[in-house]
Amino acid sequence: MTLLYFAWVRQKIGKGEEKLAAPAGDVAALIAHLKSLGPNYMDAFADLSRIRVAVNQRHAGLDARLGPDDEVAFFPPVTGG
Amino acid sequence: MTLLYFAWVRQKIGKGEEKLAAPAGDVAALIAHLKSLGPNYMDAFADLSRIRVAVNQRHAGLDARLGPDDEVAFFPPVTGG
Amino acid sequence: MKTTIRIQREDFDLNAEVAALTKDGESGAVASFTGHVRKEGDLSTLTLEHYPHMTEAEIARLAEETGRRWPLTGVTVVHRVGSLKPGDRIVLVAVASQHRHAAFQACEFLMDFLKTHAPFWKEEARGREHHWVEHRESDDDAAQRWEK
Amino acid sequence: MKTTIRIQREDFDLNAEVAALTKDGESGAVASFTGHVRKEGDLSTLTLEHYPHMTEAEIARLAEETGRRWPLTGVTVVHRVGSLKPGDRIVLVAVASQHRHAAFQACEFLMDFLKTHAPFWKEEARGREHHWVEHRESDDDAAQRWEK
Repeated sequence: MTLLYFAWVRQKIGKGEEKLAAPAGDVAALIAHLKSLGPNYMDAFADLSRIRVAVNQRHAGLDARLGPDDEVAFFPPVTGG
Repeated sequence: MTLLYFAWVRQKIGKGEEKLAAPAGDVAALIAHLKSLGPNYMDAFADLSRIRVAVNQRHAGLDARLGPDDEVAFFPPVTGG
Repeated sequence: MKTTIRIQREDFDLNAEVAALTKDGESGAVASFTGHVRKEGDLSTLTLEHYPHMTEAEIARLAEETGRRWPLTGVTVVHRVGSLKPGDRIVLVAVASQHRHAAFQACEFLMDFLKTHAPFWKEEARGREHHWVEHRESDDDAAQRWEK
Repeated sequence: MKTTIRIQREDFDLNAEVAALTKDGESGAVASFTGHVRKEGDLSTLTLEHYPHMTEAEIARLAEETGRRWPLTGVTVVHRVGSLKPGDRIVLVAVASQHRHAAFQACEFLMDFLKTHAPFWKEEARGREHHWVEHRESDDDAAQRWEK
Protein backbone atom coordinates (compact mmCIF):
# COMPACT_ATOMS: atom_id res chain seq x y z
CA MET A 1 0.00 0.00 0.00
CA THR A 2 1.26 3.46 -0.84
CA LEU A 3 0.47 6.21 1.65
CA LEU A 4 0.64 9.91 0.78
CA TYR A 5 0.41 12.88 3.13
CA PHE A 6 -0.20 16.51 2.23
CA ALA A 7 -0.04 19.95 3.85
CA TRP A 8 0.05 19.87 7.69
CA VAL A 9 -0.62 16.12 7.74
CA ARG A 10 2.66 15.71 5.87
CA GLN A 11 4.43 18.10 8.24
CA LYS A 12 3.12 16.41 11.37
CA ILE A 13 4.02 12.91 10.15
CA GLY A 14 7.37 14.12 8.86
CA LYS A 15 7.23 12.63 5.38
CA GLY A 16 5.14 12.88 2.23
CA GLU A 17 5.07 9.27 1.15
CA GLU A 18 5.66 5.79 2.45
CA LYS A 19 5.02 2.15 1.53
CA LEU A 20 3.32 0.03 4.15
CA ALA A 21 2.09 -3.53 4.42
CA ALA A 22 -1.04 -2.66 6.38
CA PRO A 23 -3.49 -5.15 7.83
CA ALA A 24 -6.58 -5.72 5.67
CA GLY A 25 -9.59 -3.52 6.47
CA ASP A 26 -11.00 -0.10 5.84
CA VAL A 27 -9.55 3.40 6.10
CA ALA A 28 -10.54 3.69 9.76
CA ALA A 29 -8.59 0.51 10.54
CA LEU A 30 -5.58 1.85 8.64
CA ILE A 31 -5.67 5.07 10.68
CA ALA A 32 -5.86 3.06 13.92
CA HIS A 33 -2.83 1.09 12.77
CA LEU A 34 -0.91 4.25 11.86
CA LYS A 35 -1.65 5.84 15.23
CA SER A 36 0.09 2.84 16.85
CA LEU A 37 3.29 3.65 14.95
CA GLY A 38 4.33 6.74 16.89
CA PRO A 39 3.43 10.12 18.39
CA ASN A 40 3.79 11.92 15.04
CA TYR A 41 0.94 9.79 13.63
CA MET A 42 -1.01 10.22 16.88
CA ASP A 43 -0.68 13.96 16.45
CA ALA A 44 -1.60 14.01 12.75
CA PHE A 45 -4.70 11.87 13.27
CA ALA A 46 -5.74 13.33 16.64
CA ASP A 47 -8.87 14.99 15.21
CA LEU A 48 -10.39 13.02 12.34
CA SER A 49 -12.90 15.77 11.61
CA ARG A 50 -9.94 17.69 10.17
CA ILE A 51 -8.72 14.80 7.97
CA ARG A 52 -9.84 14.00 4.43
CA VAL A 53 -9.03 10.80 2.56
CA ALA A 54 -8.52 9.78 -1.05
CA VAL A 55 -8.21 6.20 -2.23
CA ASN A 56 -6.64 5.75 -5.65
CA GLN A 57 -6.95 9.48 -6.26
CA ARG A 58 -10.65 9.72 -5.50
CA HIS A 59 -12.21 11.23 -2.41
CA ALA A 60 -13.24 8.44 -0.02
CA GLY A 61 -14.75 7.92 3.41
CA LEU A 62 -13.40 6.27 6.54
CA ASP A 63 -15.34 3.12 5.63
CA ALA A 64 -13.66 2.63 2.22
CA ARG A 65 -12.18 -0.90 1.93
CA LEU A 66 -8.48 -1.06 1.12
CA GLY A 67 -6.39 -3.58 -0.82
CA PRO A 68 -2.62 -4.11 -0.81
CA ASP A 69 -2.04 -2.16 -4.06
CA ASP A 70 -4.10 0.85 -3.16
CA GLU A 71 -2.79 4.41 -2.98
CA VAL A 72 -4.23 6.12 0.10
CA ALA A 73 -3.80 9.83 0.73
CA PHE A 74 -4.50 11.82 3.91
CA PHE A 75 -4.82 15.60 3.92
CA PRO A 76 -6.68 18.54 5.45
CA PRO A 77 -9.85 19.91 3.86
CA VAL A 78 -8.78 21.51 0.58
CA THR A 79 -8.14 25.24 0.20
CA GLY A 80 -7.43 25.79 -3.50
CA GLY A 81 -9.06 28.15 -5.96
CA MET B 1 -35.69 70.09 -30.16
CA THR B 2 -32.97 67.72 -31.38
CA LEU B 3 -34.15 64.42 -32.84
CA LEU B 4 -31.84 61.41 -33.28
CA TYR B 5 -32.55 58.19 -35.15
CA PHE B 6 -30.62 54.94 -34.96
CA ALA B 7 -30.38 51.61 -36.81
CA TRP B 8 -33.34 50.91 -39.12
CA VAL B 9 -35.26 53.91 -37.80
CA ARG B 10 -32.42 56.06 -39.14
CA GLN B 11 -32.44 54.16 -42.44
CA LYS B 12 -36.21 54.45 -42.91
CA ILE B 13 -36.27 58.16 -42.11
CA GLY B 14 -33.19 58.77 -44.22
CA LYS B 15 -31.16 60.77 -41.72
CA GLY B 16 -29.59 60.36 -38.30
CA GLU B 17 -30.30 63.75 -36.78
CA GLU B 18 -32.49 66.79 -37.26
CA LYS B 19 -33.58 69.93 -35.42
CA LEU B 20 -37.30 70.52 -35.16
CA ALA B 21 -39.57 73.10 -33.61
CA ALA B 22 -42.22 70.60 -32.55
CA PRO B 23 -45.54 71.44 -30.93
CA ALA B 24 -45.57 71.12 -27.14
CA GLY B 25 -46.70 67.78 -25.76
CA ASP B 26 -45.46 64.30 -25.04
CA VAL B 27 -43.51 61.75 -27.10
CA ALA B 28 -46.71 60.28 -28.56
CA ALA B 29 -47.71 63.75 -29.82
CA LEU B 30 -44.25 64.22 -31.33
CA ILE B 31 -44.54 60.91 -33.17
CA ALA B 32 -47.99 61.89 -34.49
CA HIS B 33 -46.49 65.14 -35.74
CA LEU B 34 -43.52 63.36 -37.38
CA LYS B 35 -45.86 60.92 -39.16
CA SER B 36 -47.54 63.92 -40.79
CA LEU B 37 -44.22 64.99 -42.34
CA GLY B 38 -43.93 62.25 -44.97
CA PRO B 39 -44.10 58.58 -45.91
CA ASN B 40 -40.59 57.88 -44.60
CA TYR B 41 -41.74 58.86 -41.09
CA MET B 42 -45.01 56.95 -41.58
CA ASP B 43 -42.96 53.87 -42.41
CA ALA B 44 -40.50 54.26 -39.53
CA PHE B 45 -43.27 54.75 -36.96
CA ALA B 46 -45.78 52.30 -38.45
CA ASP B 47 -45.45 49.84 -35.56
CA LEU B 48 -44.77 51.57 -32.27
CA SER B 49 -44.25 48.24 -30.49
CA ARG B 50 -40.92 48.12 -32.35
CA ILE B 51 -39.84 51.63 -31.36
CA ARG B 52 -37.96 52.64 -28.23
CA VAL B 53 -37.44 56.21 -27.04
CA ALA B 54 -34.83 58.09 -25.07
CA VAL B 55 -35.24 61.64 -23.82
CA ASN B 56 -32.05 63.48 -22.92
CA GLN B 57 -30.16 60.18 -23.12
CA ARG B 58 -32.40 58.25 -20.76
CA HIS B 59 -34.92 55.59 -21.72
CA ALA B 60 -38.42 57.07 -21.70
CA GLY B 61 -42.01 56.16 -22.46
CA LEU B 62 -44.50 57.54 -24.98
CA ASP B 63 -46.00 59.68 -22.26
CA ALA B 64 -42.77 61.56 -21.43
CA ARG B 65 -43.31 65.35 -21.64
CA LEU B 66 -41.00 67.23 -23.99
CA GLY B 67 -39.55 70.73 -23.90
CA PRO B 68 -37.99 72.77 -26.71
CA ASP B 69 -34.40 72.02 -25.68
CA ASP B 70 -34.80 68.27 -25.28
CA GLU B 71 -32.84 65.64 -27.18
CA VAL B 72 -35.22 62.87 -28.26
CA ALA B 73 -33.95 59.63 -29.81
CA PHE B 74 -35.94 56.91 -31.58
CA PHE B 75 -34.51 53.45 -32.16
CA PRO B 76 -35.37 49.74 -32.28
CA PRO B 77 -35.04 47.54 -29.18
CA VAL B 78 -31.33 47.30 -28.43
CA THR B 79 -29.17 44.36 -29.53
CA GLY B 80 -25.71 44.94 -28.03
CA GLY B 81 -23.62 42.72 -25.82
CA MET C 1 -15.92 51.16 -6.59
CA LYS C 2 -13.60 51.78 -9.52
CA THR C 3 -15.67 51.98 -12.72
CA THR C 4 -14.20 51.84 -16.22
CA ILE C 5 -16.45 52.18 -19.27
CA ARG C 6 -15.08 52.33 -22.79
CA ILE C 7 -16.75 52.22 -26.19
CA GLN C 8 -14.12 51.59 -28.82
CA ARG C 9 -13.44 50.17 -32.27
CA GLU C 10 -10.26 48.32 -31.17
CA ASP C 11 -10.06 44.95 -29.47
CA PHE C 12 -9.26 44.84 -25.75
CA ASP C 13 -6.59 43.10 -23.66
CA LEU C 14 -8.15 40.84 -21.03
CA ASN C 15 -4.93 40.59 -19.03
CA ALA C 16 -4.63 44.37 -18.78
CA GLU C 17 -8.32 44.88 -17.92
CA VAL C 18 -8.27 42.28 -15.15
CA ALA C 19 -4.92 43.56 -13.84
CA ALA C 20 -6.36 47.10 -13.63
CA LEU C 21 -9.28 45.77 -11.57
CA THR C 22 -7.08 43.91 -9.09
CA LYS C 23 -4.07 46.17 -8.76
CA ASP C 24 -5.36 47.64 -5.51
CA GLY C 25 -4.94 44.16 -4.03
CA GLU C 26 -8.35 44.29 -2.34
CA SER C 27 -10.11 41.93 -4.72
CA GLY C 28 -9.55 38.22 -4.64
CA ALA C 29 -12.28 37.44 -7.16
CA VAL C 30 -12.90 38.64 -10.71
CA ALA C 31 -15.81 37.32 -12.77
CA SER C 32 -15.71 38.21 -16.46
CA PHE C 33 -17.87 37.78 -19.47
CA THR C 34 -16.75 38.09 -23.08
CA GLY C 35 -19.16 38.01 -26.01
CA HIS C 36 -17.84 36.82 -29.37
CA VAL C 37 -19.10 36.99 -32.95
CA ARG C 38 -20.07 33.43 -33.85
CA LYS C 39 -19.01 31.82 -37.11
CA GLU C 40 -22.26 30.88 -38.75
CA GLY C 41 -23.05 30.11 -42.39
CA ASP C 42 -22.51 33.08 -44.65
CA LEU C 43 -22.19 35.71 -41.92
CA SER C 44 -19.34 37.92 -43.09
CA THR C 45 -19.53 41.10 -40.99
CA LEU C 46 -21.30 42.27 -37.87
CA THR C 47 -21.53 46.05 -37.67
CA LEU C 48 -22.26 47.69 -34.34
CA GLU C 49 -23.91 51.10 -34.15
CA HIS C 50 -24.47 52.94 -30.89
CA TYR C 51 -25.83 56.17 -29.42
CA PRO C 52 -22.71 58.11 -28.35
CA HIS C 53 -22.87 59.65 -24.86
CA MET C 54 -26.10 57.85 -23.97
CA THR C 55 -24.27 54.51 -24.20
CA GLU C 56 -21.67 55.56 -21.67
CA ALA C 57 -24.28 57.24 -19.45
CA GLU C 58 -26.60 54.24 -19.51
CA ILE C 59 -23.79 51.76 -18.75
CA ALA C 60 -22.62 54.05 -15.92
CA ARG C 61 -26.15 53.97 -14.46
CA LEU C 62 -26.25 50.17 -14.74
CA ALA C 63 -22.80 49.85 -13.15
CA GLU C 64 -23.91 52.09 -10.28
CA GLU C 65 -27.05 50.00 -9.71
CA THR C 66 -24.88 46.85 -9.79
CA GLY C 67 -22.60 48.36 -7.15
CA ARG C 68 -25.61 49.12 -4.97
CA ARG C 69 -26.73 45.49 -5.07
CA TRP C 70 -23.41 43.74 -4.40
CA PRO C 71 -20.21 44.64 -2.50
CA LEU C 72 -17.85 45.28 -5.41
CA THR C 73 -14.41 46.84 -5.69
CA GLY C 74 -14.50 47.44 -9.43
CA VAL C 75 -16.47 47.16 -12.65
CA THR C 76 -15.11 47.30 -16.20
CA VAL C 77 -17.21 47.38 -19.34
CA VAL C 78 -15.58 47.57 -22.77
CA HIS C 79 -17.88 47.39 -25.78
CA ARG C 80 -16.68 47.45 -29.35
CA VAL C 81 -18.44 49.27 -32.19
CA GLY C 82 -17.87 49.35 -35.93
CA SER C 83 -17.17 46.39 -38.21
CA LEU C 84 -16.48 43.02 -36.59
CA LYS C 85 -15.71 39.64 -38.15
CA PRO C 86 -16.73 36.15 -37.03
CA GLY C 87 -14.48 35.17 -34.14
CA ASP C 88 -13.97 38.77 -32.98
CA ARG C 89 -14.68 39.78 -29.43
CA ILE C 90 -17.61 42.18 -28.97
CA VAL C 91 -17.86 42.96 -25.29
CA LEU C 92 -16.14 42.53 -21.94
CA VAL C 93 -17.88 42.87 -18.59
CA ALA C 94 -15.55 42.24 -15.65
CA VAL C 95 -16.46 42.61 -12.00
CA ALA C 96 -14.10 42.49 -9.02
CA SER C 97 -15.08 41.73 -5.45
CA GLN C 98 -13.75 40.20 -2.30
CA HIS C 99 -16.47 37.60 -2.70
CA ARG C 100 -16.71 35.16 -5.56
CA HIS C 101 -20.48 34.81 -5.46
CA ALA C 102 -20.98 38.59 -5.53
CA ALA C 103 -18.61 38.88 -8.51
CA PHE C 104 -20.50 36.21 -10.47
CA GLN C 105 -23.96 37.56 -9.68
CA ALA C 106 -22.98 41.15 -10.40
CA CYS C 107 -21.31 40.24 -13.70
CA GLU C 108 -24.37 38.36 -14.91
CA PHE C 109 -26.73 41.11 -13.73
CA LEU C 110 -24.72 43.79 -15.50
CA MET C 111 -24.52 41.71 -18.68
CA ASP C 112 -28.28 41.04 -18.64
CA PHE C 113 -29.07 44.74 -18.31
CA LEU C 114 -26.45 45.78 -20.84
CA LYS C 115 -28.24 43.48 -23.32
CA THR C 116 -31.61 45.14 -22.67
CA HIS C 117 -30.67 48.75 -21.89
CA ALA C 118 -27.40 49.84 -23.53
CA PRO C 119 -28.14 51.52 -26.87
CA PHE C 120 -26.25 49.31 -29.33
CA TRP C 121 -27.61 47.80 -32.53
CA LYS C 122 -26.12 44.97 -34.56
CA GLU C 123 -26.39 44.70 -38.32
CA GLU C 124 -25.40 41.45 -39.98
CA ALA C 125 -24.00 41.17 -43.49
CA ARG C 126 -24.64 37.76 -45.10
CA GLY C 127 -23.51 37.63 -48.70
CA ARG C 128 -25.14 40.70 -50.25
CA GLU C 129 -27.90 40.88 -47.66
CA HIS C 130 -27.76 43.23 -44.72
CA HIS C 131 -30.22 43.02 -41.88
CA TRP C 132 -30.64 44.37 -38.39
CA VAL C 133 -30.48 41.75 -35.66
CA GLU C 134 -33.80 41.38 -33.82
CA HIS C 135 -33.93 41.92 -30.09
CA ARG C 136 -34.56 38.63 -28.31
CA GLU C 137 -37.35 38.21 -25.79
CA SER C 138 -35.14 35.80 -23.86
CA ASP C 139 -32.92 38.79 -23.08
CA ASP C 140 -35.88 40.65 -21.58
CA ASP C 141 -36.70 37.57 -19.51
CA ALA C 142 -33.09 37.38 -18.32
CA ALA C 143 -33.19 40.98 -17.11
CA GLN C 144 -36.64 40.59 -15.55
CA ARG C 145 -35.65 37.70 -13.32
CA TRP C 146 -33.53 40.14 -11.25
CA GLU C 147 -36.63 42.15 -10.38
CA LYS C 148 -38.21 39.33 -8.40
CA MET D 1 -16.81 19.70 -25.19
CA LYS D 2 -13.18 20.77 -25.37
CA THR D 3 -11.60 20.44 -21.92
CA THR D 4 -8.24 21.94 -20.95
CA ILE D 5 -6.80 21.38 -17.48
CA ARG D 6 -3.36 22.57 -16.47
CA ILE D 7 -1.56 22.74 -13.14
CA GLN D 8 1.46 24.98 -13.48
CA ARG D 9 3.87 27.26 -11.67
CA GLU D 10 3.75 29.98 -14.37
CA ASP D 11 1.13 32.64 -14.80
CA PHE D 12 -1.42 32.27 -17.62
CA ASP D 13 -2.50 34.45 -20.54
CA LEU D 14 -6.22 35.22 -20.40
CA ASN D 15 -6.36 36.36 -24.02
CA ALA D 16 -4.84 33.09 -25.22
CA GLU D 17 -7.04 30.91 -23.00
CA VAL D 18 -10.25 32.62 -24.10
CA ALA D 19 -9.15 32.59 -27.74
CA ALA D 20 -8.51 28.84 -27.53
CA LEU D 21 -12.05 28.33 -26.21
CA THR D 22 -13.71 30.34 -28.97
CA LYS D 23 -11.58 29.52 -32.00
CA ASP D 24 -14.12 26.97 -33.25
CA GLY D 25 -16.52 29.91 -33.68
CA GLU D 26 -19.39 28.00 -32.06
CA SER D 27 -19.37 29.87 -28.78
CA GLY D 28 -20.70 33.38 -28.44
CA ALA D 29 -20.35 33.46 -24.67
CA VAL D 30 -17.39 32.92 -22.34
CA ALA D 31 -17.73 33.33 -18.59
CA SER D 32 -14.45 33.38 -16.67
CA PHE D 33 -13.32 33.54 -13.10
CA THR D 34 -9.88 34.52 -11.90
CA GLY D 35 -8.76 34.22 -8.28
CA HIS D 36 -6.03 36.56 -7.05
CA VAL D 37 -3.79 36.68 -3.99
CA ARG D 38 -5.02 39.62 -1.93
CA LYS D 39 -2.65 42.18 -0.47
CA GLU D 40 -3.32 42.03 3.23
CA GLY D 41 -1.23 43.19 6.17
CA ASP D 42 2.03 41.30 6.43
CA LEU D 43 1.17 38.50 3.99
CA SER D 44 4.37 37.99 2.00
CA THR D 45 3.97 34.65 0.21
CA LEU D 46 1.19 32.21 -0.54
CA THR D 47 2.49 28.72 -1.31
CA LEU D 48 0.24 26.24 -3.07
CA GLU D 49 0.75 22.51 -2.64
CA HIS D 50 -1.30 19.94 -4.53
CA TYR D 51 -1.73 16.20 -5.05
CA PRO D 52 -0.26 15.55 -8.52
CA HIS D 53 -2.40 13.36 -10.80
CA MET D 54 -5.36 13.38 -8.43
CA THR D 55 -5.71 17.14 -8.96
CA GLU D 56 -6.01 16.76 -12.72
CA ALA D 57 -8.25 13.70 -12.37
CA GLU D 58 -10.58 15.40 -9.90
CA ILE D 59 -10.86 18.57 -11.97
CA ALA D 60 -11.55 16.43 -15.06
CA ARG D 61 -14.38 14.71 -13.19
CA LEU D 62 -15.79 18.08 -12.10
CA ALA D 63 -15.54 19.45 -15.66
CA GLU D 64 -17.34 16.38 -16.98
CA GLU D 65 -20.15 16.80 -14.45
CA THR D 66 -20.37 20.50 -15.38
CA GLY D 67 -20.70 19.52 -19.05
CA ARG D 68 -23.53 17.14 -18.17
CA ARG D 69 -25.48 19.89 -16.45
CA TRP D 70 -25.16 22.68 -19.05
CA PRO D 71 -24.74 22.79 -22.84
CA LEU D 72 -21.09 23.85 -23.11
CA THR D 73 -18.60 23.97 -25.94
CA GLY D 74 -15.47 24.20 -23.79
CA VAL D 75 -14.04 24.34 -20.30
CA THR D 76 -10.58 25.56 -19.28
CA VAL D 77 -9.11 25.30 -15.79
CA VAL D 78 -5.61 26.57 -15.07
CA HIS D 79 -4.45 26.44 -11.46
CA ARG D 80 -1.08 27.66 -10.28
CA VAL D 81 1.06 25.96 -7.64
CA GLY D 82 4.27 26.95 -5.87
CA SER D 83 5.13 30.35 -4.43
CA LEU D 84 2.81 33.24 -5.19
CA LYS D 85 2.97 36.88 -4.13
CA PRO D 86 0.16 39.32 -3.23
CA GLY D 87 -1.43 40.48 -6.48
CA ASP D 88 -0.57 37.25 -8.34
CA ARG D 89 -3.26 35.28 -10.11
CA ILE D 90 -4.01 31.86 -8.64
CA VAL D 91 -6.66 30.25 -10.80
CA LEU D 92 -8.61 30.59 -14.01
CA VAL D 93 -11.89 28.84 -14.72
CA ALA D 94 -13.32 29.72 -18.15
CA VAL D 95 -16.44 28.21 -19.68
CA ALA D 96 -17.67 28.66 -23.25
CA SER D 97 -21.22 28.13 -24.44
CA GLN D 98 -23.69 29.35 -27.00
CA HIS D 99 -25.74 30.60 -24.09
CA ARG D 100 -24.65 33.28 -21.68
CA HIS D 101 -26.67 32.00 -18.74
CA ALA D 102 -25.26 28.47 -19.13
CA ALA D 103 -21.72 29.85 -19.26
CA PHE D 104 -22.21 31.86 -16.06
CA GLN D 105 -23.90 29.06 -14.15
CA ALA D 106 -21.38 26.44 -15.25
CA CYS D 107 -18.40 28.66 -14.40
CA GLU D 108 -19.71 29.32 -10.90
CA PHE D 109 -20.59 25.66 -10.36
CA LEU D 110 -17.15 24.51 -11.45
CA MET D 111 -15.45 27.13 -9.28
CA ASP D 112 -17.55 26.15 -6.24
CA PHE D 113 -16.64 22.48 -6.63
CA LEU D 114 -13.01 23.20 -7.37
CA LYS D 115 -12.90 25.04 -4.03
CA THR D 116 -14.30 22.04 -2.16
CA HIS D 117 -12.95 19.07 -4.15
CA ALA D 118 -9.66 19.81 -5.94
CA PRO D 119 -6.71 18.78 -3.74
CA PHE D 120 -4.84 22.05 -3.28
CA TRP D 121 -3.64 23.52 0.00
CA LYS D 122 -2.53 27.08 0.66
CA GLU D 123 0.14 28.03 3.16
CA GLU D 124 0.54 31.68 4.08
CA ALA D 125 3.80 33.29 5.14
CA ARG D 126 3.32 36.38 7.33
CA GLY D 127 6.58 37.75 8.62
CA ARG D 128 8.32 34.70 10.12
CA GLU D 129 5.06 32.85 10.70
CA HIS D 130 3.84 30.16 8.33
CA HIS D 131 0.38 28.73 8.61
CA TRP D 132 -1.97 26.60 6.56
CA VAL D 133 -5.10 28.36 5.40
CA GLU D 134 -8.24 26.88 6.97
CA HIS D 135 -10.97 25.52 4.76
CA ARG D 136 -14.03 27.78 4.89
CA GLU D 137 -17.48 26.42 5.64
CA SER D 138 -18.95 29.05 3.34
CA ASP D 139 -17.24 27.17 0.50
CA ASP D 140 -19.03 23.96 1.48
CA ASP D 141 -22.31 25.88 1.56
CA ALA D 142 -21.59 27.30 -1.88
CA ALA D 143 -21.08 23.81 -3.31
CA GLN D 144 -24.08 22.37 -1.50
CA ARG D 145 -26.55 24.83 -2.94
CA TRP D 146 -26.14 23.11 -6.35
CA GLU D 147 -27.46 19.86 -4.89
CA LYS D 148 -30.92 21.26 -4.25
